[in-house]
Amino acid sequence: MESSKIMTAKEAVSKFIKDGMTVFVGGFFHAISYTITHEIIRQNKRNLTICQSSFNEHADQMIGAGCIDRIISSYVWMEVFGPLYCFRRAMEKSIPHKIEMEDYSNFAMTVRFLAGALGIPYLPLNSLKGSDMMTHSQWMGENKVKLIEDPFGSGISHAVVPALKPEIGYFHAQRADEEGNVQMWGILGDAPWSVRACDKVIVSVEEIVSREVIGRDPNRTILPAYKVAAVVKEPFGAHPKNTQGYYNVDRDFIFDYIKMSKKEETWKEFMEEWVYSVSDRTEYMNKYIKKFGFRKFMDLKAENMQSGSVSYGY
Amino acid sequence: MESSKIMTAKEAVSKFIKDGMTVFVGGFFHAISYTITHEIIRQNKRNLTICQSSFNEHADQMIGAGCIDRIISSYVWMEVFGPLYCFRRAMEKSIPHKIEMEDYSNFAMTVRFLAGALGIPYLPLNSLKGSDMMTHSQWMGENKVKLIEDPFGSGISHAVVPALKPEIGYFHAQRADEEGNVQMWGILGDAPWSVRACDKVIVSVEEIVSREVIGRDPNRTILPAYKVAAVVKEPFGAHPKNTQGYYNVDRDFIFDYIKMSKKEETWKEFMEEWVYSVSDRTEYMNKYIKKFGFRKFMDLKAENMQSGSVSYGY
Amino acid sequence: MSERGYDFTLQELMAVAASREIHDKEKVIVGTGLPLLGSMLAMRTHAPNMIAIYESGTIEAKPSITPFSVADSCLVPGAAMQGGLVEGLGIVHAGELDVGFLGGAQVDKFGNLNAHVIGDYYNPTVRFAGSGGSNDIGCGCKRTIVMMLHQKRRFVENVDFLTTPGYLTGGDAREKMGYPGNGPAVVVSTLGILRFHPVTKEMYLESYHPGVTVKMIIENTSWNLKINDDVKETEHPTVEEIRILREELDPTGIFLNKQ
Amino acid sequence: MSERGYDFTLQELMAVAASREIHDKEKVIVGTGLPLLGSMLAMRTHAPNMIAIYESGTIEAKPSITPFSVADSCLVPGAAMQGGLVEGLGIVHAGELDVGFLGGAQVDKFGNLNAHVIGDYYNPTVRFAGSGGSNDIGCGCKRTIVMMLHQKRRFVENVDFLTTPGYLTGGDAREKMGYPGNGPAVVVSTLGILRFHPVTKEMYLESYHPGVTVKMIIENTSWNLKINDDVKETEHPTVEEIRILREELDPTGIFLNKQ
Repeated sequence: MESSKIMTAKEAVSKFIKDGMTVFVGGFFHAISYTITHEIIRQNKRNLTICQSSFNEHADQMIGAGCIDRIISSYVWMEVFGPLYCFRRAMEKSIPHKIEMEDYSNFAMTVRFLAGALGIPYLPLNSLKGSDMMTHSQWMGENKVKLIEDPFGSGISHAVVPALKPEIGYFHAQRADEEGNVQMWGILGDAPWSVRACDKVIVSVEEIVSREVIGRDPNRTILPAYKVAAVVKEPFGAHPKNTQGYYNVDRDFIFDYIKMSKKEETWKEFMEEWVYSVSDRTEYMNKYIKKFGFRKFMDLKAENMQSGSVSYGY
Repeated sequence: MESSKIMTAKEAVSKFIKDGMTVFVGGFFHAISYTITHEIIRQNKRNLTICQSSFNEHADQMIGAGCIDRIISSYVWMEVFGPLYCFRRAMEKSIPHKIEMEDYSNFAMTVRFLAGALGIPYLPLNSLKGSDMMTHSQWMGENKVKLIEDPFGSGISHAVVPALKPEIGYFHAQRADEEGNVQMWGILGDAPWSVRACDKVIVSVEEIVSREVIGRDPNRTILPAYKVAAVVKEPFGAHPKNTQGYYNVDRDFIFDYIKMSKKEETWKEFMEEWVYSVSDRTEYMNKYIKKFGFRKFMDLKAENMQSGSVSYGY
Repeated sequence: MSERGYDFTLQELMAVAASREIHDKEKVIVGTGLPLLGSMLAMRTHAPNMIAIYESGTIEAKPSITPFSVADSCLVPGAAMQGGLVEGLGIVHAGELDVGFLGGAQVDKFGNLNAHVIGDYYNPTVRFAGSGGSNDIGCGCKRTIVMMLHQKRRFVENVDFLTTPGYLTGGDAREKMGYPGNGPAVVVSTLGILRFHPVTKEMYLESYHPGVTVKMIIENTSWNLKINDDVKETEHPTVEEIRILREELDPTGIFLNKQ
Repeated sequence: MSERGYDFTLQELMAVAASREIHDKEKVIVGTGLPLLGSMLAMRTHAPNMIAIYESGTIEAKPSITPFSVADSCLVPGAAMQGGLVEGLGIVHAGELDVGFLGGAQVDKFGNLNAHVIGDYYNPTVRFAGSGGSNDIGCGCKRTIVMMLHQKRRFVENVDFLTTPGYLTGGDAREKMGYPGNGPAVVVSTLGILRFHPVTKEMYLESYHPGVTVKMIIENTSWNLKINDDVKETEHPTVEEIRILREELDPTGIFLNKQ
């Protein structure tokens, strides 16, 4: 390949994410691209439809900021950390405006992306049927899911879901080369299939490595360069989430977010401090270290636990 | 887990492969378990249905030996090396007996296993339709493939294939622990999905490693122990095929097989020499080195090309 | 609560009850919170060969500390296999797992669960997380263990939204649907342990927790709850179970001292 | 063949013709034999940013030697990505690739290919390999390049078995099927280069190879082959193309000196 796709989060979001788009958001609790998420909020993108198998606070922040009209997912919450209040305010009280969610199960979402990546038009499932997710739809109507009898004569009917192929996606990973060959390890979430289902992808990474490093372990690559529109180098780009091999979850920060987001006023304070008043991720991390100290920052950093090497020789 | 699954190829085949079974055979040109294949032939298994996305000489040898009644696949041939003559004799002249093949495309086979592994009952495809594979079936009849209109109203009809879940499978990989957690790299073929679709799996490996080595790089694992019935330690267990990181293809040996298999008589000579007159893989390799010399053997051995190590720390 | 000369909390009792539902060598999809503690306790007592599987695609996790999330980084190093959701939930969907854990905002007498809304779906009074993997686990696991706060507004005649099927309308209604899994085996509530009648599939009370009466449980259930003929007190944790929970699994009290 | 003061073989001419069908930056699923040499030649001449993809799941292979098989171990080290068949063929099936190569035992005037049998499918006179990935490539790639031995028994009115659809019965028959890909763009035969009429989708002769006459091609085709008005000789390879083929891609003559 001839040219580098490395750019800043600001450039990538400005160039590739347009109001009204259907945007895939990567990561399952682990490795969520906060650097791209915050940039979407700062650039005040509007009328987005976001999709991901399961969403956490990153969705909540975009919802509170008014970027989102529609969600396609199975889950918007933060596990034992607690509920997401912007999501609830929007769903229950249309604050800042009404949003809609098309509810699936986690596996149904995951295989909608799988089907999208493989060009398989739809998929039958053992899940979903018998639930109210079959009968309730916000905007997809008849195209959300269908109950269809097994054509192979088992006598069983299955919930059939359509492939999902988002226009643009973004996610966070450990490393990529400048052309956009992405390697990821640890918990993959709905990747690799979700990122492969997108027409184009923005990836933020902890490190840029050479094409040669990628080529030494090609089974580790989850997305080839031709799908990638932009590579954003952003160490700690998933904070307060974890990135395996680089840093752990910042539990205190997440608990603080959930506490602050209970009320609109305090949520705005939090967002002002960590999103609107910083211009990029470097300022964010500078602020973090200034506020919490170098020791706290170093506590997040991962221990070194090596995978070991294998030979690809022939 | 409490117990080791390590046994010899002889024990594994005797214990888990029964006459009349549907047997998945792993590997796509790369990493084909010849140690298990030859043991199936020596134990004179009968009436097997074998399935794999694409077959090479390993199928040819089992066909010639009379083990096979039915094949489910997209391909039985050896690329530019040439045709497989036992396969042709059986299909064209019922030698040693009539066999049947249910023909699919390579991708259709691959996703039949994918569906089997994920519990997805059937899958619609863009391939197959319009071809005579839609209308011709040996024994599956109406259950082979169906043409079904897209329920989501695209106006397009798709070929729909059923999931494939073999009773038993076998494949070759680089390494496993004694409980049967299998790690593989390089060309995966229809794995990981095919091996996951099987009820139970026999795996032959170049090396047994500790559970701790597996745990250092868990993204490298393609099959968890609970699916594995037997682990067979067999260095050079895929010869004359390649195993990435261990040894290269033995082209001369494959050309020789194809030449010898043109006539029944010479095919029998080949099989006597390399299958029937040896009792196991160790005797086979002893004979190989005795016949072709240590230098030829060492020429097959792979160079050391290290993947490099990554950190899984937190 | 104080029995047999030692103390235990309601949370601990529930974790122990969950643990005892798991048999050795079973493949269990483990959630967070009490299900996680119950599973880890089972592995340290009567089910040493249980295989812990996480929705996030971790198989046979061997964390040295208690994970906080199904995607906790501590789950990955040392696991037998790590993939993504398609690996974690694919084997659930294919019917390969023995046990799954479920919870929710509401449950009805046939074990159907609601994790979506209180009120109208399109104009909810309260909106919850949604299914996540619950629907898949409820359809796919051979059996499920439901853990619930036992309150009248949660144990309801009809759920406001059916997220995860239990036995649907009871009897053979679930069987007819042809799910890979067989439905909920037990409800471990904050007041007692409830199971399902083998034919009618209606929930009944098997035991009440120490300090709780049958009357209290009836009052906290919206429908006319059936009571087992030999209803008894829930079996107490052993000293060793409590020791493992406190000293090994939750030494800082982060999971068990919350309520 | 000797032109412009240098020699080239028919195999070399065909490899060069295949190479010239590929544009820069295209994603090409590469087979073995001549398609492989053609693709590698394109990358070394006018298409340096072509992305070579193999059925076996290798993306952007950069082998230092010429691979012998689509699963040759030399393809893997240095590749951008290595998966399995679901990776290699999944992107074909999804319609993401620009070019694929096809071959077979028979082709008809609409570019339909037979790779299964000569004679009756259930009692074949000759049985061939079967589809392998051909059907998927023929349905999924934006366009395909067919390479064929040009003989009367191979260029037939009706194929004995339709393995891979070309334009089916011609006209808009293929379009109506809704495949992701648009069908064969060209047939590079051992006698000439043939393309398809934009409306009728019938094959016509565009050029004849050096030393071959239009009459020879008509005689070696079973149907009444249409000839382009300005039919001409196939463009010759350049000295540089031949040098690359011989010195860089096939220094031991294993691929090009076989016939």
